[in-house]
Amino acid sequence: MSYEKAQSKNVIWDWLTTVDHKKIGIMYLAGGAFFFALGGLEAILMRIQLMFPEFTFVQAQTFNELLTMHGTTMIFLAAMPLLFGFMNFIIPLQIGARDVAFPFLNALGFWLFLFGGILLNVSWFVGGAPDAGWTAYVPLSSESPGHGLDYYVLGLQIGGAGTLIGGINFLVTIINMRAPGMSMMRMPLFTWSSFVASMLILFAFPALTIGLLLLMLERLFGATYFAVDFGGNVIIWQHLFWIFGHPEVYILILPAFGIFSEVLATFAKKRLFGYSAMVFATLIIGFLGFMVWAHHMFTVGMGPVANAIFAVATMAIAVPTGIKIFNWLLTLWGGRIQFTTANLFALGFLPSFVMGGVTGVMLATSAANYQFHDTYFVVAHFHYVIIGGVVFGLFSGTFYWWPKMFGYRLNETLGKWFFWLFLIGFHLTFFVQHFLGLMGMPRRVASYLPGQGLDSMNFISTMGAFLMTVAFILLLVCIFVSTKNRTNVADPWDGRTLEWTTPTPVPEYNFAQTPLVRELDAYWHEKYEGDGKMKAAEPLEDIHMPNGTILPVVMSLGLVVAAFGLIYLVHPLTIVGFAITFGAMFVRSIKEDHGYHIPVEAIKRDKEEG
Amino acid sequence: MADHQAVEQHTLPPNPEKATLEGRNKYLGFWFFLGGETVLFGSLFGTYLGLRDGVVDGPGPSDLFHLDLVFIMTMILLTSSLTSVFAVINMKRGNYKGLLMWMWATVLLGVAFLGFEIYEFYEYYHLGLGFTTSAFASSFYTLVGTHGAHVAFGVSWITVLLIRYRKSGLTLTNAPKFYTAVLYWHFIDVVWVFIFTVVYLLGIGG
Amino acid sequence: MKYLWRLLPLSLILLMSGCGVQNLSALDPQGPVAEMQYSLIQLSLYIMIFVLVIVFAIYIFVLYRFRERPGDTHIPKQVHGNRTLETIWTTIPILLLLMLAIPNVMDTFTLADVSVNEEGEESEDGEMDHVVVEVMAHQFWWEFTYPDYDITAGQDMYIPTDTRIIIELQSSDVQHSFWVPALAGKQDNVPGIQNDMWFEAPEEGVYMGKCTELCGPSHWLMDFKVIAVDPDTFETWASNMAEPPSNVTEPEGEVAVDGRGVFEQSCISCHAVGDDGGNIGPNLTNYGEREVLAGYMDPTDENLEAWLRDTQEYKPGNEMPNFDHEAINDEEMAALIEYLNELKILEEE
Amino acid sequence: MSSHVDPSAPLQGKPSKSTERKLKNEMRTQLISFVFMIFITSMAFLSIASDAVPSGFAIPFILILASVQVILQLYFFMHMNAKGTGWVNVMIWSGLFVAALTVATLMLLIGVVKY
Ligand code: HEA
Ligand code: HEA
Ligand SMILES: [Cu+2]
Repeated sequence: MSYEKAQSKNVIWDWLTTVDHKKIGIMYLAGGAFFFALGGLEAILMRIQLMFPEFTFVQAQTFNELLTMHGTTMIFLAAMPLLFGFMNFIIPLQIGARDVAFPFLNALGFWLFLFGGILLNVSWFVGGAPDAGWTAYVPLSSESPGHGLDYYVLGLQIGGAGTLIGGINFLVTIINMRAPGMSMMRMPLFTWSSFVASMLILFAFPALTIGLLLLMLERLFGATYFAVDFGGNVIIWQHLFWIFGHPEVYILILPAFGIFSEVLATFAKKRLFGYSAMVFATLIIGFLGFMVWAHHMFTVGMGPVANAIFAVATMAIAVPTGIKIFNWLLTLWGGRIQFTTANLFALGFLPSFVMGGVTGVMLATSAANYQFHDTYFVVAHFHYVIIGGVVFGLFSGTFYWWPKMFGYRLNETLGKWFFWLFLIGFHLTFFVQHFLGLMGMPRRVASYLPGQGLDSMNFISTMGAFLMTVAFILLLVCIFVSTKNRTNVADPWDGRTLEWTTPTPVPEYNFAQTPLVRELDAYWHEKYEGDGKMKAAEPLEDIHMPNGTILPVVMSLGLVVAAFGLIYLVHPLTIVGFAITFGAMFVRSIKEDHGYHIPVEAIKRDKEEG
Repeated sequence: MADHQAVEQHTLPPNPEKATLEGRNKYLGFWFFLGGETVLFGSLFGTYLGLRDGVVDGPGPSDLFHLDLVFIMTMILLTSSLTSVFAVINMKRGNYKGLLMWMWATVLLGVAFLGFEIYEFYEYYHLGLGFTTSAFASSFYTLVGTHGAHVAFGVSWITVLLIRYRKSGLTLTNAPKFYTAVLYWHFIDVVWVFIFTVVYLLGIGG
Repeated sequence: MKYLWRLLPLSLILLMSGCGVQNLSALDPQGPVAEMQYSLIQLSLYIMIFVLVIVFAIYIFVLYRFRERPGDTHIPKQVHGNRTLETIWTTIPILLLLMLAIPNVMDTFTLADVSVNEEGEESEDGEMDHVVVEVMAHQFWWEFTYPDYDITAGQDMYIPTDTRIIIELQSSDVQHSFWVPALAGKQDNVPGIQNDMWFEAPEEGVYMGKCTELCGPSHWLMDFKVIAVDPDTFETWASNMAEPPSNVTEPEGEVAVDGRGVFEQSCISCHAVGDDGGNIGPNLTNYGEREVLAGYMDPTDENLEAWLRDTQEYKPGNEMPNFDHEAINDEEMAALIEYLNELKILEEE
Repeated sequence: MSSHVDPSAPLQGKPSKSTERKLKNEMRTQLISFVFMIFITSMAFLSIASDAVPSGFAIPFILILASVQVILQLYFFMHMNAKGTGWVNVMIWSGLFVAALTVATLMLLIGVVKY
């Protein structure tokens, strides 16, 4: 394809075939936001059901489906894709690269996620969603009637493949594509933490892949790994799930930590305190993340030695996390703190997350965990870390990077309303849940009986959830009313890192000339110690770009077709589906595609216009 | 395809698979993928080891496994690893014919291995070990079958490469492709080392 | 953030005053195991509040002191880090965690120790000093077997006070979890695997228990009761369960006799009274003394009839069929209910 | 218009003398390691097949042989000892570490025996 042809494409076709990391990033954000609203809706429905004792807003079975889909959607289809959105858009810009290492695979990863998510949600319309919790413990899941869990298994398998591809892509991008001078220890912390999160993806997701494969073979083809009568063992699933599942929660939180590191440093106008300690702590968290999964299984009967070891290992994570918390506080110390909405979310994160973190350490106390486990205390813990950590990080990143991504700034007044309502709603919803748990309310209950002292707190909790909904709608309003806010969008916050050196909208090649990095916080360094412009590391030349392609969509679609074939055991359909996927793979591998070049003249033209 | 003239003619670099950025990306990315595959197979091995006593009324390892068959299969796969090493050495020499020839040898050995494996499964099935017979059966077929699927995929992948590039000569594009395919092939052999040790040898001897 | 500050001391008061319904709350422990766990909870809570206070203090100070003031445009000093500080905030958390980890490890081993003294099962005063109960969880009810007494009870678990109760947990279908918050934390009932735990109840009383592992649509209704009675009563209960008094085996009232007939026709294949009957559903030998019906309802006649007519409405997914008017007509139903209500083994002595 | 690399042009020329020499050497090393692998594989099979070796010895023995062979494959056949393979080593060893944890767990901690 030539440069001219690449310029003149139909918009929809362009987005379907794009391999541009920025467009893919935006698509991840859009997809993730959609599923976040969906998962939020499911949460609200659950909260309404729990508003009064013995309420019959939804049936017990529906409730189980709601809670399963809420957890699954939020973790796999909302939080991760939203983070992937930022990682996709921002990492190449932060390291001074023109694209990711594997643009094709990047697109494939996105479409796998999207189709996997859609497949999972199709289950609502064809006889019932999965109903065994997001953890899908066997044998409840392996024997669950209907097709709900088949959708769970295959939807997650497809989406999970996309995530794994994405993880590898980020790893190689960060290792191989950094601009000259950008050593590992000059990388912005968002890139660093995304790097570690990608490592976790690489080693955690295969365990899930196998878990899902086994569950699929058990459900669809009568395998007997989990069937006790055939010599099977049900604990194996739990281990496989949590060997994935615990690292997964750090996959979520680490990139969010990265966002906070950028935002807090930017709005305190200070260099991140203890940069190398931060990097080191991130690595330690990643490492320890693999040693603690069995803290979800204290009550399952592994024995006291195992429980004790996993309890102590889990507690150890508080140390590197604490290092990070105090480094952030010291970053603020002596700074000039600006209370923008992005920073409000980062500042709101600190106390909220610490509250969630310390209840995590309480949960890690194995002997006490026998009381906490599978109660609302756990629900409170993980919403504190996930919402107070991950979701706040996402909102912070949204307000921070929105100008760069979309060319306009979000309205600060509305943004602040949104923040306060969300913060209050969030604490209202989940703070009381600690007590609900300790007072005897198990989690995953479709309702509760009156007269057990659980009524008023459940009611309060639901009110909080309503408040969060109002806040969320305010965010949507904010996004739509802000579109005119187009002044100074290239570097609105006096940014420190390379993404702010690009013009907005960012040209498809990101950097006309690859920048030369001379310090941590490269842009800040040039602004306050140099002439305010990045030095170029190369002369102005033609820029090589990859071609767009529809194959990722085709490959993902093929897998969805195959999944339907598997779910309903229509073997010809399965074969057709795989044939489509492997056919597209075949085409991809025999048709060499060397991309095209953007001529220097066009780059110069862009420069003058921008 | 290319809307520009190729001006530079390329001379053979010492590591053609890593001479371009694309090549280096592919090389690294593929290795990382293998790192993930390690955990994938680790999970399968763990499942198998956890369930291997769950034979219920079906046949167990010592009723089924023959060392001679496994030994032959092992030798075949080991040799195919060597042929693919020779293929890479020839690639670095610029001897494209040699590369193709050794890769074909690898494919043939891979096919032979698969043949034995199919025969083996067929035999076990007739000895009463169905996929759903027992937890041992399910986990055994899943572990060894996943490895077999890798072999099958490797064979098809290399074959496609060999046919697609039968006449092109060594280029900066296909060198990394051959190289990663060879890495994949070695990895299959690495997994097999554990399979023959943990599944077959321990199944009979432990 | 002020909001949070106000909630903190408030919540502490709430916690320490032991809130929640008695006999359901982990914050109101009624036995040594729950007490041990409660003191660990308290210890960890104090440590966490210490951490929170420090973090919040620095946080509020920083926000106040270093906020941007109007017109301020200075560029702060770009500090790299500080070794000493970093050492401090690495060491102190480690020490705090050790304070929690050590008692926790000890308690974990204590709780896992289900051995009983080997000398002999009788202590000096001739009383049993431990009782073994096998707890089999079913979708969605509980079965309690006392191997030393050769008896099986459903839903209500009678235990003697001041006696170590050794619990052996199993499941007949999916995974469940056995939790009596006021007496002990939970352990799981895992199909194919046996888990052991122990607890003691010094005081007589009825303690609420719940299943805490999602086990299907009626998971939330899978409640049970632990009824602690003095050891003598327990012995009476146990021997009457083993050999039910005559009112149970041979009901006297005319209606109840008819009821027994209905029971033999419709129920006995799944439910046993005494030795007599199936074990697909709970044993009903002492139904008349049940605290609750179906694990959670008041055991009134109306509820019992409603339950029998439409069990699937009250516990969706459970194994018991509905009995409509064709299966059991109104008259028979009344008789059956009367019969069931008379199944009492303690009071009728 | 500046010149672009044509990635589909056949590579020309011969490798340098030093490369040739290196490749010659490598050929020999690889052959030797192959022979060694055949040898230890046969040892592993023999130790199980023959009744002379007690299984208390044979089991750790074959596990060690398997590890040795894997190291050989990784470092010789797959060149994980070459320059610039730092990250490769990190990822493969991390993968092996997680895999080992997984295997150990699924062997020990599945509730059958309590530890
Ligand atoms: C983003 C997600 C996230 C994060 C970051 C965490 C972080 C932690 N989690 Fe959490 N967790 C979940 C998500 C997360 N968790 C989810 C989703 C579940 C439930 C899954 C399910 O069952 O559905 C769960 C469940 C869960 C359990 C199992 C509960 C049960 O089911 O019984 C446990 C038990 O140990 C636990 C512990 C911890 C610990 C110790 C941390 C630590 O990393 C926290 C460390 C942070 C701090 C401690 C605060 C800052 C530190 C300092 C200020 C230093 C000083 C502190 C001390 C000395 C204490 N978590
Ligand atoms: C990223 C993870 C994430 C996030 C963000 C959330 C967000 C929320 N969660 Fe949940 N949650 C989980 C992950 C998450 N959760 C997991 C893993 C479980 C365990 C599941 C299991 O047990 O298997 C769980 C379980 C769980 C439970 C326990 C269910 C049970 O055990 O029975 C509850 C109950 O209160 C709950 C509530 C909420 C609420 C009120 C929110 C709120 O914060 C939601 C906020 C979102 C909104 C407010 C958006 C609202 C939008 C609309 C209403 C639509 C409007 C749309 C348009 C205008 C387009 N969640
Ligand atoms: Cu965890």
